[in-house]
Amino acid sequence: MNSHTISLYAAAIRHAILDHEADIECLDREIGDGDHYINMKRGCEVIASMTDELTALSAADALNKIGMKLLSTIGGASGPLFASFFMSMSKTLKGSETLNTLQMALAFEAGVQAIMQRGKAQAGEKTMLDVLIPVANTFKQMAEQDKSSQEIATALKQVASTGLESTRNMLATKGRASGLGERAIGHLDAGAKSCEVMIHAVCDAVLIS
Amino acid sequence: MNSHTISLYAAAIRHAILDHEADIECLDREIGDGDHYINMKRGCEVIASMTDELTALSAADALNKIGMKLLSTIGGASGPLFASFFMSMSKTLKGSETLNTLQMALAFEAGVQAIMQRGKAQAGEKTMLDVLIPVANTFKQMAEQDKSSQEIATALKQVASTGLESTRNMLATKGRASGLGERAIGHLDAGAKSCEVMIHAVCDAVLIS
Amino acid sequence: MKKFLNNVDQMLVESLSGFAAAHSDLVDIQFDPTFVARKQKSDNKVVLISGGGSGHEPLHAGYVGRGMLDAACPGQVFTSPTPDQMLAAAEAVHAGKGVLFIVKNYAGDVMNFEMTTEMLPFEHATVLTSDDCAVVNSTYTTGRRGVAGTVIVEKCVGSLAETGADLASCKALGDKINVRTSSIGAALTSCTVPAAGRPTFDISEDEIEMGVGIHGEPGRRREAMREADAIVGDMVAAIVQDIEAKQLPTHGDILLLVNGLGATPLMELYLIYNTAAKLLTEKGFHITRSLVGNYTTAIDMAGASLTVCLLDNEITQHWDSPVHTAGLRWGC
Amino acid sequence: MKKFLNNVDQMLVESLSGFAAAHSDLVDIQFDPTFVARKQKSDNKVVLISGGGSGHEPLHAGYVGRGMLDAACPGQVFTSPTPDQMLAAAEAVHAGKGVLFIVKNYAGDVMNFEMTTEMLPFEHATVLTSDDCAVVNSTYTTGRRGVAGTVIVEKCVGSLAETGADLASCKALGDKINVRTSSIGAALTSCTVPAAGRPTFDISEDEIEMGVGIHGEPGRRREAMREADAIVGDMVAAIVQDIEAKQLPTHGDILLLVNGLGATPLMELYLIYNTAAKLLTEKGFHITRSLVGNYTTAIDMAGASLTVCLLDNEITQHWDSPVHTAGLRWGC
Ligand SMILES: Nc1ncnc2c1ncn2[C@@H]1O[C@H](COP(=O)(O)OP(=O)(O)O)[C@@H](O)[C@H]1O
Ligand SMILES: Nc1ncnc2c1ncn2[C@@H]1O[C@H](COP(=O)(O)OP(=O)(O)O)[C@@H](O)[C@H]1O
Ligand SMILES: [Mg+2]
Ligand SMILES: [Mg+2]
Ligand SMILES: [Mg+2]
Ligand SMILES: [Mg+2]
Repeated sequence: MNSHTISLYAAAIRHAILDHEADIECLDREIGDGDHYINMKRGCEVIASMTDELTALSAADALNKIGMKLLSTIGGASGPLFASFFMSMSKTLKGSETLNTLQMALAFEAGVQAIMQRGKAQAGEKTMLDVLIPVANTFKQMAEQDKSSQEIATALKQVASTGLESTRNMLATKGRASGLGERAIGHLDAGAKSCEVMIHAVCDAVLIS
Repeated sequence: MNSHTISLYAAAIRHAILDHEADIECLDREIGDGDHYINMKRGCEVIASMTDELTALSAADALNKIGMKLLSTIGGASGPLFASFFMSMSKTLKGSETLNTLQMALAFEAGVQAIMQRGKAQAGEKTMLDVLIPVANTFKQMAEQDKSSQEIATALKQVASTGLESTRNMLATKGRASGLGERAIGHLDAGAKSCEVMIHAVCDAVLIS
Repeated sequence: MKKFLNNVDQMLVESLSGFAAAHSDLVDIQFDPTFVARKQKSDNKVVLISGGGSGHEPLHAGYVGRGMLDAACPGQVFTSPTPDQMLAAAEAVHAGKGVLFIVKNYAGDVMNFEMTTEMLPFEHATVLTSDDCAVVNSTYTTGRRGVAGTVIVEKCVGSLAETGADLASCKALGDKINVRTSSIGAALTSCTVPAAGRPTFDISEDEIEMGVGIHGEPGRRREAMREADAIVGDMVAAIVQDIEAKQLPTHGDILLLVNGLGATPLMELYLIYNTAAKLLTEKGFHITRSLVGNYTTAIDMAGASLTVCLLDNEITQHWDSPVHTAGLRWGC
Repeated sequence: MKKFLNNVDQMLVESLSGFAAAHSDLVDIQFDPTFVARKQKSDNKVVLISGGGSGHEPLHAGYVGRGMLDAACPGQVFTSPTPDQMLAAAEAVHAGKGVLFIVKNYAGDVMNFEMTTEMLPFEHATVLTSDDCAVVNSTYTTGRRGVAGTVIVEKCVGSLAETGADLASCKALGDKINVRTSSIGAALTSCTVPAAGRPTFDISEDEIEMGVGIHGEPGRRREAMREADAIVGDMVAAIVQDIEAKQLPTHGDILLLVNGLGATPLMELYLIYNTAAKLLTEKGFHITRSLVGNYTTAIDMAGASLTVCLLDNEITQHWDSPVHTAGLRWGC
């Protein structure tokens, strides 16, 4: 992976998020405040506008730039979380030029850990982490087992969907839905949904190439 | 007529107004501010609550009391107008004990003139006067011709309805609808409607007795 | 209809009781006949009394207090108050120098105040406000409606009265401000009179009522919903046209009031202000005083009105002077 | 959705521009990063900076000015502002004695302010407001939401900061007020986030959302619409229960704030005040300070919240001191 691939993935993510407007918006309306899709869209648009700038950078620098830009653009809960994700990935990859799959997996894991720290959250709290943690785990395992990109992409899509679905029957104990108690049960988490959509988008991009 | 009959007529009026809630309310919503029915109802209720008090008085005193009470109860445009009507009727009848039809017709005419003065209005301005003026004229004419109460009541009902209907295609040049210009055309005037309803109620009471 | 209320018939009394309780440092209330008066009675000054139908809160009770009204007579919702209320209020607050009534120009209000003055034992005068320029070129004869500009009249004349000015001067200032003030409103939704229980008019998602009155009376025309700049552009144009028709200058210092009709959030009112201020400045006006918020409402209507008052030194000075009421407060 | 706007993406900038223009005597505005700061910079005092998603106007920009905030950072609608805004605001207003952030307790706000403080070159502290007692007996762990009680914190801590008090004292007063303040809201309708273009939740004519959040988050429960006394009775009971749970006295002097959520007219707010004041007085409280109006809104939601703050001499004194902002003004 290099900064060019990163930009391609960003474009794929943007398309996927825009395609899922209705689902994502609806979920944050049900047990949140209705702005999650708008926040995601704002983030996607600003990254799309930076393509030229990003491709001139190393992968690590591009990821850091993305994190910084998201931090000053998204706001809300998802802003600092996604920003932490990318800035932490960047830190892990610092110095490496083109990256192999295991480096990517480890960077992804570091990113997810940064989200956990920033959000003081674990798996099982009905947040984006219920998608991201299992994805990070599977990603690392399969990379360590030297699985092909194709195999990994196919598996991660499945894990992401399962993670998303797992949020349905959870009580929320983090984020805005945590005030709802039992009333949150039966609804998917919006942030988990957008993470699932993004992971599918990147995996599909990998599968096509 | 004496104060007992007045109370009977007031009761008939009250029933008729309550029966026509939907029509009256709807008209003032269309080209007014939607409160005319409520104003009329408030007036009717307060007079109903005074029956004992009124029947102890002479007709003239009862009418004056009604006028004063309406003045402090109805408010809006219709309050001072109906109050002026009754207080002026009372003044005309002062001194007379039981009253004949001509006296009633002259008092009614005086009442209508008081409304014209108070409202600085004429026939043809899309107000209650488009019912009241023709009714007063016919009432006086027929009383002068010594027509029976039955004949008069039947005629006045017709005149009132014609008067009401005549407001439909008028421009309003008095009252709240006067700001509407052409937009008032096609709608009946709410105050004209409630006057028609009241005149029908009293005439029906006369016809039954 | 969905409202916080117990019983439609008791709504006004309960609301006024809450008002009086929340502002017991400022006002006293009396019922039957109903009026709100300053807690601290004035001495040796012209007293200002206003009133009108309820549903326009904070108008008028919210403007009782130092530097503004001495008393207010709230009528039933959208129904002018009755003479007994005004007589009782005048009796309670009269301070030796006469009574100035400030009355919005509606048939009902005018007639009730007229009957009051016929019975009033004190020297008195009336300022009739008629700032609404919504309806033009019509054949009506009762004159324009009094709307949000009334607040400016009450504020400035209240200030002048506080200085001990006589009745004639107070009336003169009120009349002058009224002439120099133009307003126009636009509604996105109807209001609902509680006792009626349903909206006064039907309006679809893609329509607005341009020139709406503060009682939900229909206005200039029903027109297509458009972007705010276009709507505000038309409102500003109507006001400028009105100022021209009155042969007053379309330049110089102005007060710009963006008034919410009840259900329109501040975010939208400030957006309207932004456009209106730009257009008026381009036209040559200089906005030196501003007010943005819900000052003369139409119950729960979504909509807004614009008011422009042509300032001069006298008006500006009285606008700036201290005022302490529930609805307007500064300088103290 | 029917709103006065030109383009959803420009709405906030246009509205903030209008706000800054209407209050150019009080505030300066800067965009990218966006913040509103006092026109008259403070000297040698703790500066107060607040911020949060837009849509709660006049919170927070409307509380920038003498005796209250030094700066406010408005985020996108219902979306917490970003660290670059807060850093720029702090840089612009810092006056040598540190920065106190006043933050409503929401995951997003907390995280953005946290990231800010990690980068901030000045001494700083944070008061996290969490007055909403809507949700009880739940297993949540992120704590209660900050709602209208935030206004009381901003007012009183603003007053203390004006006296030259140090950062620790300012934070201590803010934390104390937060503990002594309980709020709960009820919605009759949903709000509509402009960019979403449709109501956040569906609610029928005969339902209310009890314990609703100021972003339209669902509350305690969906329940049947009832008369105001019954609804307000439940709200007061929730607040009293919360005060008891905090082992604070259910008697003594209180400030009662009846806050409109955006589309509820004053007439209803005063009616709510009337009932709430009666019930609280019966319970043994003594209402010595009141505030009724739209102070912390949820865009265009019809609904209201009640806030009770247990007063002591210190809080009362700071509540009473002069304040001059767009949204609150007295004593000057
Ligand atoms: N503490 C947290 N840890 C991890 N994820 C969180 C946390 N709080 C919120 N989230 C995620 O953020 C999403 C909400 O994002 P968004 O709607 O953009 O922000 P906000 O809740 O501030 O409106 C939630 O659906 C959830 O997935
Ligand atoms: N100047 C006037 N002269 C005669 N009748 C009038 C006048 N102004 C108004 N009206 C009558 O009063 C009616 C409205 O009464 P109402 O709704 O009770 O008062 P308001 O117009 O103050 O709301 C009108 O329909 C009209 O018939
Ligand atoms: Mg959200
Ligand atoms: Mg009417
Ligand atoms: Mg009326
Ligand atoms: Mg949000």
